[in-house]
Amino acid sequence: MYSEKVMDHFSNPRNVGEIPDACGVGEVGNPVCGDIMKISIKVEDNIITDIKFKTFGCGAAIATSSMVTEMAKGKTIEEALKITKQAVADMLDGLPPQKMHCSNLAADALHKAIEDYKNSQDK
Amino acid sequence: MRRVYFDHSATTPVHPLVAEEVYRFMTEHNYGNPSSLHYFGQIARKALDESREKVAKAIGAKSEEIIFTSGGTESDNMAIHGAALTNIKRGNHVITSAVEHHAALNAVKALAKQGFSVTVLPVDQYGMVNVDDVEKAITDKTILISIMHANNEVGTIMPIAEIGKVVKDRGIIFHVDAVQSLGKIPVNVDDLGIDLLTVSGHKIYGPKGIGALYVRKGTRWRPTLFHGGAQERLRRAGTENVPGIVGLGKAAELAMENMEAENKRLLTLRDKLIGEVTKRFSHVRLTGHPTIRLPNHASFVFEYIEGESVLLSLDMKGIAASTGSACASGSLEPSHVLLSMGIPHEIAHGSIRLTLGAGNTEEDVDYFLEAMGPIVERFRSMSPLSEE
Amino acid sequence: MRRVYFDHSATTPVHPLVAEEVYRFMTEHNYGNPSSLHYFGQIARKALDESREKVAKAIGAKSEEIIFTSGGTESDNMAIHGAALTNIKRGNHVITSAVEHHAALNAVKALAKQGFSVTVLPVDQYGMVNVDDVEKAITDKTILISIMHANNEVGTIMPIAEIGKVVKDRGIIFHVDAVQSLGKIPVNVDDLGIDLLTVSGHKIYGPKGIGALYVRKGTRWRPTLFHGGAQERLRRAGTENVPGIVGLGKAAELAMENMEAENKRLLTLRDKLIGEVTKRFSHVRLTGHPTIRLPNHASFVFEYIEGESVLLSLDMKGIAASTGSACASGSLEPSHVLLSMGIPHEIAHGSIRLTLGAGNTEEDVDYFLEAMGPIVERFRSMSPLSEE
Ligand SMILES: Cc1ncc(COP(=O)(O)O)c(C=O)c1O
Ligand SMILES: Cc1ncc(COP(=O)(O)O)c(C=O)c1O
Ligand code: FES
Ligand code: FES
Repeated sequence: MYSEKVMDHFSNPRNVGEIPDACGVGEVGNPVCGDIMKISIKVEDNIITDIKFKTFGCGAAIATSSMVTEMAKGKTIEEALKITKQAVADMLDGLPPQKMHCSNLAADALHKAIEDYKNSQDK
Repeated sequence: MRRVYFDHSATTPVHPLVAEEVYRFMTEHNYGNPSSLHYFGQIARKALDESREKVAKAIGAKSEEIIFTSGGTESDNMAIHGAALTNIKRGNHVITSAVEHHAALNAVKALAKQGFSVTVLPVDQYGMVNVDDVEKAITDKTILISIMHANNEVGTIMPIAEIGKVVKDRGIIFHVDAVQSLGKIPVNVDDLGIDLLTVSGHKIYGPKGIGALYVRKGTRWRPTLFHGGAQERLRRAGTENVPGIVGLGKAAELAMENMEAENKRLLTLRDKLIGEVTKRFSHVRLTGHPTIRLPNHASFVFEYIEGESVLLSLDMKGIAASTGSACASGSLEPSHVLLSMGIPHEIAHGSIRLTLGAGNTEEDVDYFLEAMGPIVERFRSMSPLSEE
Repeated sequence: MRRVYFDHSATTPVHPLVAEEVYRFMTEHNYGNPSSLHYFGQIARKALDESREKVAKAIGAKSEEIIFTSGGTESDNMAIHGAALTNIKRGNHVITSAVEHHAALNAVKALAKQGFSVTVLPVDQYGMVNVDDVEKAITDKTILISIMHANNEVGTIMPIAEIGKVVKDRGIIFHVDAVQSLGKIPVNVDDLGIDLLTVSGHKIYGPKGIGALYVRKGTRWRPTLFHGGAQERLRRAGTENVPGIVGLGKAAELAMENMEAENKRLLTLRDKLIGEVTKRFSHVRLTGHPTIRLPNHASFVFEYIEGESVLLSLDMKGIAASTGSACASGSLEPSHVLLSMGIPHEIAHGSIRLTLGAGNTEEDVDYFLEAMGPIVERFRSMSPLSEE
């Protein structure tokens, strides 16, 4: 059902955990199936230097969380904001159609974390 | 890799003797059409009769009360629509339960769209239908009650004999889906007071794509699904699936022979599984009734973890299990059975079902318990919900 | 005893390679439920996909346009009721022919009881539907036309491509029962302009109890027969008959590989059979079209004799044939096909159908011709009708 890449990220997820003194945290719940994903980021000089996730969800949710953290790490805020659910799915060599909403979740959590960071900067 | 199949409620391996019979009826001189008058046809006809006898015997019925179908889904649909449409002049009320298999539940819901009035009975925390609820739901318009014998997702065994007594002599047709119970607990249509009974081959070590519907003699029931030839004494059109039917007969026969000993064996394994899982892990509970449940059925909800990902991890260890998690369902809805039992959406997420069968040993149980430890730990540590 | 099976339109022996595949998918690790996420389930899922591809290829369709069913009867019912009920708001007129198989004909007749208006087209003396008749029958209420590709009783091949052209671009759904034609003549849903197509496994050296329905992408068609699980992308509920499906796929593949050579071979046998029967016996005629007929199909009416008794006598010689005689039918009605062709009741009595297949040789034909002589003679001498 899942690609080898998905299974790899599912079995060996990158960047699992929480950053204690995170600059931004994004938590999203999946309206479709009810799963939850939390991403915390560390930003230095507009660059995401560290990123971690925690996910309560299916194989695709775990793999997309892992992938999105890998994709975002080292990127500027602007670049990271351009990461779409499609880009995440593509990097995983695709997802089954009924699982596309899981990659939505990952992209959303990342964007929310960035928003949270920006909000804290504005204050 | 070691392979442990713990998904016998989904489907079972075909018993080697059944597989041989099926093979035999595709080859040699045994491939005839039972409607044919010649030698080849008559071999097939005889095989049908013998098989019908065996299936009848397994449920305490008469051979002419058995109709062969393409499986449990067809039988449920045939039973429910046939009974409802045949009795539409006598009433329009149908009773079922919230935890039926979709084949029955959706067939009843389709009736609701056709103007029938439908009562879907709730269940208790164990997934059990209450006999008093059935009695209270009955009106003078009630024509059909459809309740499953044992639940596929949580293993709970329903009080069918008691419901049968309530229904008796009221002129109401009582349909029971015995897909999960047959071969695991005694199913006798007279003892249980059943008018229509659904059987599926592939849950009792028989072939897929074959099932049966028992119709008690004298029941006001007509077939409404298929139009066509005169097969099955005008009750189910279509060239009979002879190899499948022969396989179902053999499977039913073997199930009866093995039931007692096999279920004693599985009960021990099941109880070890339930005991150890609830002992070793925190935030886990058994779903379904603790004792009034199928002897091969262990089902749980693990808090803070999601079933599909557990399944994938178990699969990597060679263990085949199943889940009622929303993520694993085509519709992205959690199991209607778990929700009906009052289990919240997020906890239903962590459902894991382990259903044992013929090939399983105590080593399989131990292997599972060992594999499951790190998996639960890993997902809980990954979960934003877990306090651990 | 020498056994000659001349009843391939009733059912066929299962090809040895098909039987092996079916067996294989009941055993080893291949018994999983295709809905299961684990290893066992995924093996089964993959087998389904491959089989769907093979069936699609055999009829020039796309894999996602194939739905697996329990056989020809289910496919016909699914096609006809699904199309009619889905389009009820667009019109209520359905066209079919008088010589359809009962699965289609009775499904259409059931629609008539539900308020649909039905035109049953007549056929000519050869059992052929006239294209102009189809065109004339179409009204602005017509939503469905169901015509078989080749007739099971008399072998006549209908002008499906021409009907397809007439139907095209009128927003009418065109259903074709290809149970008898597939594997014997080319069946391409695009060339023929077909929207829904019925396939049955056991007529093409595949298993019994398995069939397929082709539904052209974009066709206004919804399943109306079964309620239940989400199998076959919500188009056919019920655990998939994986071994049967694998068998059907293999059978479809083999049929395509063998069709040309095999049918050349059978055509020679058939023509010898027809030639010799009409030469050797008096008061006998071919039924169905003399040339536009299935390459394996020879069917006759013998005056002054009754089909069932001929069948029994042939059977005693080891020859398996069939008849449309009233005496051999469950309903004691002669074949509706023969009657529709204008053959009188008493002559339909003497119908004999010989349908050739894979195992048959020229020796079989000779053996039949020799056996038939004394049988015809005996019954004619016994008949009060015969002038001989
Ligand atoms: C209780 C119950 N009823 C009906 C069915 C449907 O049977 P089948 O899959 O043979 O159509 C199943 C299994 O899928 C079942 O568990
Ligand atoms: C033309 C035709 N349609 C439909 C059917 C029904 O198919 P099945 O017997 O697989 O239900 C048959 C054969 O019996 C047939 O010959
Ligand atoms: S998180 Fe529920 S389907 Fe992926
Ligand atoms: S003469 Fe016996 S059935 Fe026709």
